[in-house]
Amino acid sequence: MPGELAMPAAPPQRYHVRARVVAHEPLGGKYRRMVLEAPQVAAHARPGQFIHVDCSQGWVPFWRRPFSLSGRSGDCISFIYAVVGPGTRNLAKRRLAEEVDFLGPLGNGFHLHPTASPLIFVGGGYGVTPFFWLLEQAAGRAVHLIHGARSASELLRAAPNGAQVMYTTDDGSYGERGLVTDALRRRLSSPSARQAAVYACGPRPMLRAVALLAREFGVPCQVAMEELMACGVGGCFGCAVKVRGAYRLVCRDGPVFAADEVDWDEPA
Amino acid sequence: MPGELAMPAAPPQRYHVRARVVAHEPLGGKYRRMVLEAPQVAAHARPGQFIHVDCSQGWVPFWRRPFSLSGRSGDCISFIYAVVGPGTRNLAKRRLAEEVDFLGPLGNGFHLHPTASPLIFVGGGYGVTPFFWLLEQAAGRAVHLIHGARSASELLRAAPNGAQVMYTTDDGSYGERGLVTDALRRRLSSPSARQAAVYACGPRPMLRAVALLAREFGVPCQVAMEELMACGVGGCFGCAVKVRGAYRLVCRDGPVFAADEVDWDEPA
Amino acid sequence: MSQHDATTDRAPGRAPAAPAKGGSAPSLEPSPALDLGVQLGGLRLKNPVLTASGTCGYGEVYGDLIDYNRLGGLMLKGTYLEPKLGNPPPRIVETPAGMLNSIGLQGVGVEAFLRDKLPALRRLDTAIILNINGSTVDEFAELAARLNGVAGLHALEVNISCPNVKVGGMEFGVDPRAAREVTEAVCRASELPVIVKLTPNVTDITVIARAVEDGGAAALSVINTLRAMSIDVRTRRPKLASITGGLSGPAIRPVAVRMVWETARAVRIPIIGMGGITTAEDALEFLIAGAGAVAVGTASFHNPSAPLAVLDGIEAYLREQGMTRLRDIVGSLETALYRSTKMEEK
Amino acid sequence: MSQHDATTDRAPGRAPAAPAKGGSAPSLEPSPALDLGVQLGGLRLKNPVLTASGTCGYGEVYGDLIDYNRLGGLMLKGTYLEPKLGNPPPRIVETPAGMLNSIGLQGVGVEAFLRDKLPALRRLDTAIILNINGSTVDEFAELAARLNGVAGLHALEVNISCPNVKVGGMEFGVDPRAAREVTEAVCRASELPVIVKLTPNVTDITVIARAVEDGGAAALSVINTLRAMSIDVRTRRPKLASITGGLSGPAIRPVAVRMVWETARAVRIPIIGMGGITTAEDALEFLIAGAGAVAVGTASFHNPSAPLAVLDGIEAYLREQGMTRLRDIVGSLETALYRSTKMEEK
Ligand SMILES: Cc1cc2nc3c(=O)[nH]c(=O)nc-3n(C[C@H](O)[C@H](O)[C@H](O)COP(=O)(O)OP(=O)(O)OC[C@H]3O[C@@H](n4cnc5c(N)ncnc54)[C@H](O)[C@@H]3O)c2cc1C
Ligand SMILES: Cc1cc2nc3c(=O)[nH]c(=O)nc-3n(C[C@H](O)[C@H](O)[C@H](O)COP(=O)(O)OP(=O)(O)OC[C@H]3O[C@@H](n4cnc5c(N)ncnc54)[C@H](O)[C@@H]3O)c2cc1C
Ligand SMILES: Cc1cc2nc3c(=O)[nH]c(=O)nc-3n(C[C@H](O)[C@H](O)[C@H](O)COP(=O)(O)O)c2cc1C
Ligand SMILES: Cc1cc2nc3c(=O)[nH]c(=O)nc-3n(C[C@H](O)[C@H](O)[C@H](O)COP(=O)(O)O)c2cc1C
Ligand code: FES
Ligand code: FES
Repeated sequence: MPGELAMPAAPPQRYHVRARVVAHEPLGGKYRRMVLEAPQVAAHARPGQFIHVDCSQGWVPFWRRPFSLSGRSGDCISFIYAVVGPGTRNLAKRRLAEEVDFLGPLGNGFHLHPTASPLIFVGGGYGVTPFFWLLEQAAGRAVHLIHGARSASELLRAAPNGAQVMYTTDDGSYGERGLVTDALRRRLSSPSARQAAVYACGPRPMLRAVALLAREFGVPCQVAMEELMACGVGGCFGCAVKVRGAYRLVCRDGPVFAADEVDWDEPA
Repeated sequence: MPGELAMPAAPPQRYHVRARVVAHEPLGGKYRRMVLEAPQVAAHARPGQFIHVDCSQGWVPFWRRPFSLSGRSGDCISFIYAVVGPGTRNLAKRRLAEEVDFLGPLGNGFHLHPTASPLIFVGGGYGVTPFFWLLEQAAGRAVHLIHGARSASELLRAAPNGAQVMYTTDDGSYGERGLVTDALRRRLSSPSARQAAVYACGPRPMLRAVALLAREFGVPCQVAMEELMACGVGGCFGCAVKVRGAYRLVCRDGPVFAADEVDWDEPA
Repeated sequence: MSQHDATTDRAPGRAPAAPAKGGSAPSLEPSPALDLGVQLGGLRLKNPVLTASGTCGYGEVYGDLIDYNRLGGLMLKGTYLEPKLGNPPPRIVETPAGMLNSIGLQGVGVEAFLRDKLPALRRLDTAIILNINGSTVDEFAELAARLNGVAGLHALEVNISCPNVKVGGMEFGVDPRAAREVTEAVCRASELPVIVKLTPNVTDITVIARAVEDGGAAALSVINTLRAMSIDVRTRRPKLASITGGLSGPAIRPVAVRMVWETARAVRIPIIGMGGITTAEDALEFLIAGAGAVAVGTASFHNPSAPLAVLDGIEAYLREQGMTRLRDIVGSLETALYRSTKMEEK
Repeated sequence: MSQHDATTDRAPGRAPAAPAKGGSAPSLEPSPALDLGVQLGGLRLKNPVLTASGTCGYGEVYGDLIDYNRLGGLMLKGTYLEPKLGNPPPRIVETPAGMLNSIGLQGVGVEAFLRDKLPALRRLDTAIILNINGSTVDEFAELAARLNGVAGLHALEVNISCPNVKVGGMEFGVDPRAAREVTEAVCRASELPVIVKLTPNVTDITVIARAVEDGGAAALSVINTLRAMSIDVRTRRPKLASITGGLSGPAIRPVAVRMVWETARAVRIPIIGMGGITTAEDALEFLIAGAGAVAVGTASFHNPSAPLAVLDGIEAYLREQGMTRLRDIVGSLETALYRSTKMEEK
C-alpha cells in the first residue's frame, strides 16, 4: 500500500482551553451540535482530529469525553454529539456563553490522497461527523459519502454540499436497507472506482469490514478508530489498538490509521 | 429538670417522597427558601423536625442533606437553606415544578412548655429557621427571639410576627455587637424571666453556652443539635451525640434534646 | 458508572405493597415464572437481595419506607453478647463515591435484641440473619449458643473483622488460623447456618476463605469495609474520632467484585457479594463474578428503596436475557477469550 | 469531597510560564519566603509535588500543556530492561470516582528510553525519577546498574507491584522477603537514591515498609493501585482484557491516606504519598499524615494542570496558616485528643 498512508506522529500544537459556547443546537434524534470559540485551536485543527471535553459535574463522569471535530469557521470549531450517557447529558445542558473546558486539537487527522478519485467517505452513526469537515477540504474533487445507521433516527441528515450522498439503514427506515459496506461494495465494483480512496469512521466491526473491502479492491483506505480514553493525550496508554503487531495509541498515534496496518483480528 | 422535657422516640410517620417545587426564592445573603408540595408530610410534620434531601447530581454529593422545616402552609412545607457547598449549590439550581426527592418528616421536634413565659428562642445562623415555624405554634404567648450570626450577611432578617426580636452579630455589623448568649444572659437576668423556657438551635459551642446559662438560671431548655448525617433515619448510627452517658442518634432520638441531658464535655 | 435513579413513588405512603418505580414494574402479561430462589448452605432465600449488616439497624429502620417482605433477607446490625456504647463522634465521613464509618458496633446486646427487636421481625416474610461479634473466640461461641432455638432467626453472619482482644486487637479476619478457629467454634455452638463475613484488608482473601470453609462455614459474605482514613486539613485532626474507619460505597465496588471473583474460584460454598451495590447492574456484576446472593448497604442511605430497585432490575435482566433461573447467571463470567489472547501475547 | 475546579487559562498557549489560574495566583506583595524544599534521602526536590508514574509517560506527555519546571519532579512511566508490548485492550475502565487500568507496563525498554526520551528531559529544571520494573531480582539489579552514570536521572523508583516470575507471578511487593531482596539488589547496584513503591494489596503495609527500609531504600512511594475488577453485564465479560487491573483515583484516597499514616509511624525514611490526589486539600491530607512529598496521578487525566493547582494550593495553605516551611506540616496530625477520648470510653 502506498507510503503516503503512513500517519504523522503527535500533533504539533495542543491547547487546554475554556471556550465560550457560541452555538448549541439540536440536530434531530439524539444529536446536538456545539460551536466553541477557540481561536488557537481553530487555527491548528484539521479534519479527523478530536477534542477531549470535560463533561463532568462534580467529577461525574470521571473522565473527559472525546468528540471528533465536525467543522471550523473563523475562530470557532464545532462538533456534533449524540446524547447517550452521563457525560453527553451534562454537555447538553450547557447554554450559550457558558464555558466548556477542553483539550485539543488531538490526534493526527485524515490525510487525503493527492490524486485518488473518487474519494469515498464512509460514516457509521456519529462516525459521519468528521466527514462534514473533510468534505470541505475535498472541495472540487469527486466525493461520495456513504452514511449508515441502525435506523432513520440515528442518521445525521445534515445534507452536505458537494458530495453524492447515499444513506443506508439496517432496518430500511430511511435510504437503502442494509449496511454501509453493501453500498460500499457496489460503489467499489464500478469501474469508475479503480482509483478511489476510502476514508471511514464508525464502530470497529464496520471499520474492519470496510478495510477488508478496500483490500479486496486494492484501494487505499484510512480508518478513524475509537477506544475508551482516559487522558486523550498519550498519558495513560489506555486507548491501545494493535497496529503492525504493536500497540499504538488511538489518541496520539491515531485516531486515523492506515486500514491495512491495523491488526483487525485482535479482540477489542 | 421537669419531666416534660423528655423527648418522645421515633416519629410516627415518615415518607419518601418526590415533591414538586412550588416556590424557590432568594432571601438575601446565602439564603434561599424552598417550598415543596407534600401533603402527607405537611400533615404530620412539627416544628423542629427536618427533612433529608437528595441534593445529588450523579451521586455527588454522596449523602442526602438535612434541613430543618421552617414552616407549613396547607399541603406545603418549606425550609430555608444557606448555599455553602456542593449539595446546596445543586439544590439552588432546582426550578419551579421540578421534583425534589426527600425523606421526612424526621426527628422529634420541639415541645413547648405548656406554661412557661416568656418562651425564649435562640437561633444561631441558619439555626433560626425552625423558630419561624415554632413561633406560629406559640401564637398568643410571650416570645422572644434572639438571632445571631457572625455578621449582617449571615442573619436571616425575615422579621416574624408576634415576637420580640433581637439581633446580634459578632462584628456589630447589624443589631447588637456580641454573641447570642450575651443577649440571652441579659434577658434571663430580668425578673420577668423567672418562668422562662429556652429553645435553641445552632452550632454546638453556642448550644453548650446556652445550656449552661439555662442551668445557671434554672430554666428548662431544649436544644436542636446537628451532626453529620448519612441516612437521616436511624440506619447508620453515624449521627451520635452523648446524652446521659449513652450515644443517642440526632436523626432519630433528636435533633431536639433536653439541654441538661446532653454530655456537653464530649468533643464533637 | 452507575447513575442515580430515584426510585420512589411521589408520596408512596407507608410500607408500599406495590413495587417502587424506577426498578422495572412487573409486567402484567403472563411470562414464564422466574426462579429467583437461592440456597445458601442450609439457608433458603426467596430471592438473592439482602440488606447489608449495619445499614438497616435491627430491621426496624426502613420498614415503614420499603416493604422488607419483598427481600430475600435482612442482615441485621452487628451484635455482641453485651450492649456496646460504640465509638465517640465523629463517626462518619463522606468521601468520593463512598463514606467512612467507625460506629464501633454500638448495639443493644443480645438479650435486648431478643426481647425488644426480634418479636417484630418474626412477623416478616423474609430471612432474618443476625451479624454476631466477639472479642474472643469464646464470646463468639457463647453468643452463637445463646441464639439456638430462637424462633424467627434463620442464620448467623459472623463478623470476623472485629478486633481480637487476645492478640492485641488485630482483626480475627486477617489471620487464617484465627478465622478458622472462630468459624469452628461458632459452627460447633450453633444450630443455625453459619455465614462468615470476610474482611478485604488482606493480601490474599482466598487463603482466609479456604480456612473458613475448612472451619465449616455454610457460606461467605464478601466484603466488609476497607480500612481507611480522612483528615481535616484545617484542624489537622482525623475526621473520625477513631482515626481510621471502614470505607464503603460505590468507590470500593471494583475491589469487592475482584474479591468475590477470586473467592468464588477458591471455595465450593456459596458467597453473598457486597460492596458498593447501588443498582441491579452493580448487583449483576457480583452474581456474574460468582456470588449466589447480594447485599445492599451504603446505597440505602442515599435511597432507602435501593434494595427493591436492585431486585426489580435483576428480574428484568433475567427476562431480557431469556433466562428463567437466577442460578444461570451465577458465576457466568466469560474469560476464555481474554485469557487465550493474553497467552498469545507472551 | 473534593470538587472539580478547572484550573486553566482560557487558551493558555504552550508551556505557560505563568501559573495556571485556579490555584491561587502568587501574591505580588512581598511575603516571607516559603521553604517548600524536600529532602528524600539523597534526593533534593525544590517542592513536594511530583507526577505519579505511568500517568505522564516519559515526561513528554503534558510538557506542552503545563510547565513541568514548576514541579518538584517527574516520576516516569514504568520501564523494563526490554521493550514491553503491554496488555491487549480494553485496558481501562471508568469506575465511581476512579478508574481501572491494566496497561501491562507497555514501554520502550531502557535503551530506547536513554536514547529517545531522556535527552529532552535533561533540559528540564525538575527531578527526573525513573520507575523501574523486573520479573526477577536480577532483572531489577541489571536495570539499576545500567542507569548508573546517566546524566539527568536523579533517582529510581522501584515498582515492586510487578509479578515475580520466579514465584508464579505473585507480586514482589506482597512478600516482605522478596520486597527486601529486590530493594537490596537495587541499592547495591545503583548509585542513585532508591525509592521503593509499595502495593496496597497487603494485610499490613508496615511489615513490607520496614522490610524495604531494612533493605536500604532511601524513601517509599505509598501507594500503588488497588487490585480490582469490573464486569460488562451485557456480554458477561470482564471490562479489562486482563480481567483484573489497578484501581486509582479519588475513590482510593481514604485507603491511601490510611496507609501513608501507618507507614509514616513505622519507618524513619521519608514517604511520597499518592492515591487519588486531585486538589491541594487532598495533598495536604497526605502531608499531614506524614508524607514528605506527594504525587498526582489519575487526576491529570481529568485536568492536566492538577499538579500545578496542588502546588499553588499548598503554598496558599502554608501562608494562610502562617507557616514558612513545608516540613512544619509533615506528620502534623493531631490525634491526642481523640485517643484519650477513646480510652476514657473503655
Ligand atoms: C476519537 C473519538 C471521537 C469521537 N467522536 C464522537 C463524535 O464526534 N460524536 C459523538 O457523538 N461521539 C463521539 N465519540 C464517542 C463519545 O466519546 C461517546 O459517545 C461519549 O464518550 C459518551 O459519553 P457519555 O458519558 O455520554 O456516555 P457513556 O455512558 O460513557 O457511554 C455511553 C455508551 O457509549 C460507549 N462509549 C463511551 N465512550 C466511548 C468511546 N470513547 N468509544 C466508544 N464507545 C464509547 C459506552 O460504552 C456506552 O455504551 C467519539 C469517541 C472517540 C474515541
Ligand atoms: C438536623 C439538621 C438540620 C439542618 N437544618 C438546616 C437548615 O435549616 N438550613 C441550612 O442551611 N442548613 C441546615 N443544616 C445544615 C445543612 O445540612 C448543611 O449546610 C448542608 O448539608 C451542607 O451541604 P453542602 O453539600 O452544600 O455543603 P458541604 O460541603 O457538605 O458542607 C459545607 C460546610 O457545612 C458543614 N456541614 C455539612 N453538613 C453538615 C451537618 N449535617 N452538620 C453540620 N455541619 C455540616 C461542612 O463541614 C462544611 O463546613 C442542618 C443540619 C442538620 C444536621
Ligand atoms: C454504617 C455502617 C455500619 C456497618 N456495620 C456493620 C456491622 O455491624 N457488621 C458488619 O459485618 N458489617 C458492617 N458494615 C459493613 C457492611 O455490611 C458492608 O459489608 C460494607 O459496607 C460494604 O457494602 P456497601 O458498600 O454496600 O455498604 C457496616 C457498614 C456501614 C456503612
Ligand atoms: C494508567 C496508569 C498507569 C500506571 N502505571 C504505573 C507504572 O508504570 N508504575 C507504577 O509504579 N505505578 C503506575 N501507576 C500507579 C500510579 O503511579 C499511582 O501509584 C496510582 O495510580 C495511585 O495514584 P492516583 O490515584 O493519583 O493515580 C499507574 C497508574 C495509572 C492510572
Ligand atoms: S487516552 Fe490516554 S493514552 Fe490515549
Ligand atoms: S444519620 Fe444515620 S443514624 Fe442518624
